Amino acid sequence: MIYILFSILLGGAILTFLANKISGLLRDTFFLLTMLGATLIFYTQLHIGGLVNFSIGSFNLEWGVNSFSWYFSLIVLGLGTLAAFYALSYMKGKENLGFFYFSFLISILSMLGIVMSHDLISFFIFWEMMTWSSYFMVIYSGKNVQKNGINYILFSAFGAYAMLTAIALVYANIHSLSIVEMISNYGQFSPALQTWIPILFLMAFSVKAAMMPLHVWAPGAYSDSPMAYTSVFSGALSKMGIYGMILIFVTMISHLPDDTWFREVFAWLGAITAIMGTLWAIAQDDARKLLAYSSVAQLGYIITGVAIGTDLAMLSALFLAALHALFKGTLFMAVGAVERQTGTVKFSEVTGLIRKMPWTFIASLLAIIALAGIPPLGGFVGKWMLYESLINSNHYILVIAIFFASTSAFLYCYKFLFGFFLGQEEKEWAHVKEAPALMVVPMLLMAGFLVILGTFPGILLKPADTAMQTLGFAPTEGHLWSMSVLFNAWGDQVLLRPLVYAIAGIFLFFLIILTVKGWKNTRYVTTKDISSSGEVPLEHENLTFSVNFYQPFLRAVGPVMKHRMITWYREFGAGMETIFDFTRRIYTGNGQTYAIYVMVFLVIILLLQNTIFG
Amino acid sequence: MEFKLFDLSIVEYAFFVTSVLIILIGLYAALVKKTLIKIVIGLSILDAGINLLLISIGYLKAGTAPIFSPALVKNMPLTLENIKKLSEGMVDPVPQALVLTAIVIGFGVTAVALSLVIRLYRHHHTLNIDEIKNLKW
Amino acid sequence: MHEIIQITWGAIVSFILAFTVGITYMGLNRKITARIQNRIGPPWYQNFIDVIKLGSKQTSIHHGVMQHMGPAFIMVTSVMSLLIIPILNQNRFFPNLNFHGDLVFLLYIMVFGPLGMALGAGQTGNPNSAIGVTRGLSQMAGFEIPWVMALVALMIQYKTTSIVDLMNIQVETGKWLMFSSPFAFLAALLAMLGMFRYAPFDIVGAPQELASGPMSENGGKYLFVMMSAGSVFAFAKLTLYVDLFMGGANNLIILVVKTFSLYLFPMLYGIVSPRYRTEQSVRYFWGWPSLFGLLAILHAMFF
Amino acid sequence: MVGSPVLFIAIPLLAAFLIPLLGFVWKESVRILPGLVLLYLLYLSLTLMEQVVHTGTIVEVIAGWAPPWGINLVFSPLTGLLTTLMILMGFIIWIYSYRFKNIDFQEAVKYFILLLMLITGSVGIVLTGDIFNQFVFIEITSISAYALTAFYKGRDSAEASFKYLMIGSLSSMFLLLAIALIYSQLGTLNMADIAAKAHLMKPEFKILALIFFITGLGIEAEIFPLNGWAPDAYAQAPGPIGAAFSGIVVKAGVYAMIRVMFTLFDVAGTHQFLIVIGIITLIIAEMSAVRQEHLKRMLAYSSIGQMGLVIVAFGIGTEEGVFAALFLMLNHAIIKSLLFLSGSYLVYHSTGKYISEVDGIARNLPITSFLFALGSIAIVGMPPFAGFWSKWSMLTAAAHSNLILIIGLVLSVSLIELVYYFRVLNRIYFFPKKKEVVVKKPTINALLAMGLLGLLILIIGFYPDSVTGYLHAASQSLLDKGKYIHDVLSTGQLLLP
Repeated sequence: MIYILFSILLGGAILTFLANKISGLLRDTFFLLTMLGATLIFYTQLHIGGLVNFSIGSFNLEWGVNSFSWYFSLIVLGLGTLAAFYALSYMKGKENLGFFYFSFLISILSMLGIVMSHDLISFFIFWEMMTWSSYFMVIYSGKNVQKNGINYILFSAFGAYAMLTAIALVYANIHSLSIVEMISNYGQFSPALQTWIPILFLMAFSVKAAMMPLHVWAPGAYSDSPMAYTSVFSGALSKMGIYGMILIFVTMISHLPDDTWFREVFAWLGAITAIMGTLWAIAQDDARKLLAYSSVAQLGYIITGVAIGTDLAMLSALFLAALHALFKGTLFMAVGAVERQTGTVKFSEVTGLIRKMPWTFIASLLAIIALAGIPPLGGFVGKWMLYESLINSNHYILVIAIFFASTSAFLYCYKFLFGFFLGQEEKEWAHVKEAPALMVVPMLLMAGFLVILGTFPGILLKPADTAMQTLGFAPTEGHLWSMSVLFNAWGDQVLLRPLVYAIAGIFLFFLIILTVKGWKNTRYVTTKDISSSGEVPLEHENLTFSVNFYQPFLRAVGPVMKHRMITWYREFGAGMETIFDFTRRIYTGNGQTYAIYVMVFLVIILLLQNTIFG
Repeated sequence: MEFKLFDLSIVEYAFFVTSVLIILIGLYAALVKKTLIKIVIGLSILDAGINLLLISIGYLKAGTAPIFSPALVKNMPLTLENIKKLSEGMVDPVPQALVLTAIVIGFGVTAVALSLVIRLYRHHHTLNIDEIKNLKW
Repeated sequence: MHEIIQITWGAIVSFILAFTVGITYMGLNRKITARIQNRIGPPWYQNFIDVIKLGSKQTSIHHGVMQHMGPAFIMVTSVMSLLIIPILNQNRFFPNLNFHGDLVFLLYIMVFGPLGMALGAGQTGNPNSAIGVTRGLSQMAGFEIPWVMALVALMIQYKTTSIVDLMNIQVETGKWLMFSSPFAFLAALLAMLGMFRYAPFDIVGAPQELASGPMSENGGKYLFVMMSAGSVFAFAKLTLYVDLFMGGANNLIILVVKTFSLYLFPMLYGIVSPRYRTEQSVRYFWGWPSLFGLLAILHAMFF
Repeated sequence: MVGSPVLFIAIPLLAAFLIPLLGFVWKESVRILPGLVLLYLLYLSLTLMEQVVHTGTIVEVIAGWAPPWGINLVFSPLTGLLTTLMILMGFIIWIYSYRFKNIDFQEAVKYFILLLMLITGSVGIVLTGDIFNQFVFIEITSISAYALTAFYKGRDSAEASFKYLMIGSLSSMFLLLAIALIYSQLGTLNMADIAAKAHLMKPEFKILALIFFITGLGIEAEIFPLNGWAPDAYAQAPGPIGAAFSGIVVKAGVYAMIRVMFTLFDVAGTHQFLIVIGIITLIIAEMSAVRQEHLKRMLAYSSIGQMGLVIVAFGIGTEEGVFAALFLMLNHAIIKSLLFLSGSYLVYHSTGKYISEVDGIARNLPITSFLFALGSIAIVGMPPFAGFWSKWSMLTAAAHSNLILIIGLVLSVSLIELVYYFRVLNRIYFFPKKKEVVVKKPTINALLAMGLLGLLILIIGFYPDSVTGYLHAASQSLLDKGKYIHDVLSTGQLLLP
């Protein structure tokens, strides 16, 4: 059955690529058919635990679905299908679409492959396929390809090669490549290996999950690839890094004799990524960069949750991972919709779209509320569990760091909404119409799902809990959460249903009072008709306030943001380039010098012959 | 047939010393001289030196040519020990065969080298190897 | 069904109580500042008059849906925090939603309001309100740190995150948390200055500069809802402080006395201090108050 | 016995001499004859390879003289594999250069003679069991390589060829010195015999001979200090010949060096020496490849680097190491020839073969640039393609003999490789195309040749088992010194009356 799934995806990708030569319609139908077919088969036919193995090049590869991978495939296929619908209308006018759809489907295939592979070789193969198919996406738009594209492929290759070394070491020691075997006799490895193998694996995963030292590629890559794919890129692709991290932390690190320092380092790295990511997000003027940094920050939360490793923390990490895919997907789609309708994504250029793109506004409002973690929506549940787990496992300073990151997250949340939708309505954007239905529907679907999760998180916590049971955690159904109630280790609880009903009740009550009172004789007035200290601004005067939006706050945190990681990498790169240029000079071009090199080589070998040849 | 190398009389040493000397001269010319023609000449001197070295390996004091001419064989039965006895006095033929091919190869290489030198001169109008350096780094 | 009627009835009564007490505190505040600046100042019930006047006025223009949702969001914050925070200890008063939410939930609900107001202000298109909002949010990021440190210190020390438990502990031990965890109280107190946005941190709605910042474009019914929400929220915050640090009140009179004495601190401190610029206030909150917060956490960890 | 190994040398030489004669009779035969010859040899090598893997090494005695005295050809799994590889590459290069860049009849005659000589020489190096015979074949290959490098009448090709000639004659000098030393000590030229009697030699002479061999053959195998000539020769030779150099000639050089170090003189420190030299070559070559402006020169440096990697793999010394080295060699031959062949069309229009002139060419040459992209992704070692399996087997071999440093170095160098290949790819696909660039469409058979190579990459990538069987047999036959000596010398006793 798994063969059929993969062959559909692969065959579909190739067919879509070829169909592009024939006709656009055929290509779109193939694309949709492949995507829907794959999702359908996955959720109907594939029963959990079915294993399939076959051998290639004297290694036997084993693929299978367990509930842990089923949970992550939920993210991949759910977000993937919605993004597929969105992509159909987002990519309408653009050229070489066959290439785009091909890489889209291949990346979905490789993500499924990663999640379903039970042995290291196929894990690595799918990992690399994911890398270069998403690389095609990053360079698809053709803008600053040398900078961001090379940056992305270099970092992911660095991570992939670290993983390859780890796999080679594991294979050399236990002569088998299956993950289960690696975990079971992880104890027998020499102490040095026992620390190095997880570190190497985590290097690869933290590159993909954009953790602090290795996150430099993320803003460039997320903002350059087309928005239709970025929602999958940041929503699902980065979760593969989290998938790997959870695997490593749960199976390997817990066996380590002194695993506390390991967890502390990663927890703090996650927290620092969260803080720096948020601060950088506040300072961005380009919406895509803002969202890119914000997903780096959100991933920081998830990494901290995974690193802490108590069952509540892991549960919150899994829940936040799925949630992040939802609201980040919606936000990137919203940016895509705005980019398609107005052509620019800069806050300083676009303003006042609320009346022209109301549905996009509602979707991004709900997504922002979820992102900020504010109660009525799902975000709060994840954040609450994360804080409780941090407090219960007495990481007190870490709680403060994470809380600071999430409060300053409100700043860029407001900047995103105000930048695009609120503020002055300018004439140049008067012509803007709402994004086509095919784009708005996926956004509203995801936002709606966030609302439901707000009151009934159990829907998502149930699969997350079964996933954790396969990892060996005790079932948390009873004592940590039930359908719409959250507990923490100290017995405190939050009953979500009454609270959300109360919030909704109060909100509607006062909203009705305000709108109904004097409904007859109040009329809508454009934003030009305001009483800014007495005199009325003229039509052509532009009063939009969006340039250096949080200047005072940024001045307050200035010293922390001065030294950026990317400058260190650039200097390192420049240093390497000069070294390369120097080594190039060895080949001087003069035939005689080459002959002299030969004689010098001979003399050296003659002199050293006893040392070399014993 | 045990072949000895270093317990030879002074004469045989002379061969080795001279061939090594010629090799060194050839090397010197090829590596230090700047003009192309001198380099090619140095290379051919080098070849000559090596060929001399090869020949001198097969040298036998007062050895005769390694041919079983009828005068030498004088209708002796061709048994194994007869052949061995006759070949005692003969010089070893194998290095000579090697040298023949080596000389032919040396000749071929020098011919190609000279044609290249002519073409280089036509383009660069100079024979100094230091000026012919556009393919670098 | 019975339980829902119980909560709504309780909500209405506590809303009216909080509204009246809050408005009188506001009025007294204006009266006391005037007296200190040696002028007579408006009567103590002046705020009642303003609120009723605003409520009855007829607004003729509006700038769209978000402007209606803004005040509604603020009202949600203040009423929800009012319901979550137990007004009298040993639930002598209506229990409302005291047992449904905990401190972390409260923290987030208190942040929900300003964000909602900011959205409403943004819709009006008035540049002053946008500038005011940015300053308000930056300051909020500032004072949240000491506030959260204080709360975390309490949570660690007494191993619970629910307000009712904290209050009961104080009632049983008889010692107010103000004394048993002094640093937490200090940090929370200094954070309260930021919350009330009185003098040193009133750059958000700086009257001369931004024409009352975020609320600048709202008049009439919008301002009515905003002012009443403000007063209810002030009352809710004061009762929270009383519950957490002064052992809660067993009857309303003690509650009023304690809350007013607590309210004196930001009011009087405000009268005598100049106005900080935004980055100064953010740096201020990350200076001494955060140090007290850290001390509170260390204190909680080891005692 | 379908045909004996000697045909591998006899037929191509015969064809090389027949070409000019047939040229007068029928013009087109000049282009067709090499193809026929190579096709037959390919068929022959495949059948012999099948037979050798199952039964055992075929030792071909020439002119009736038994091995220790006469010259013999050894068609063992190892040499068989290399011969098949070379002839396959030769055949593909022949397809590519069938209608090669409108060279007229006279030049075509010269071109095909030299190509055949080049292939025979390298096949001869691999097959022969006699060191002097190997020297002669090396010289044949070198002279035809000098002539082919100087094939274009341009200024730079003469310079490149002259440099190659200078270093080449130095290498022949060292080989002759080594042969003289060995002959004076052991009195025999047969490799198996030398291997058997190597312990009789005086130790210092034995090491001196080894050093001369290493220097001489090192120049052919392009190890670090001795490969000055290689970038110029590859860059200036015509496109297909660059592929021939990197696909065939270098392989023969590396084979000869490894044969000397592994079978002839099994001295203690050779493995460490090989690893060190390989690593230095790899690093220097890859580092100098990054800053190149000329595409073919960049490809040349990258192929030297890959050869360094092969030498490191041989240096590991275990059976797995040699298996990885042979797999690397196989993959490198296929992928690098594809890169050279497609690369030469990409930069055909620019006189200086500059990378900067290759911007946005994908629109005009879609298939060639796609194949070039396929080649560069494969050589970097991305999983589903051929390059990954060889790199993976190398890493496991290194991990088994826990040489962690090597794994680290090899992977960081392949990071560098990844950078400069993807820089070129970005240029091809995403930079705006310069207007005045007129692009030459590749001929049908050029596309066929490149397509064949691309297909091979995919086949090995998706189904590596097709080649691993032969590779295991070949690696055993290299390491099994005793069996080699026994096979070759035993045929001697049979024939002696």
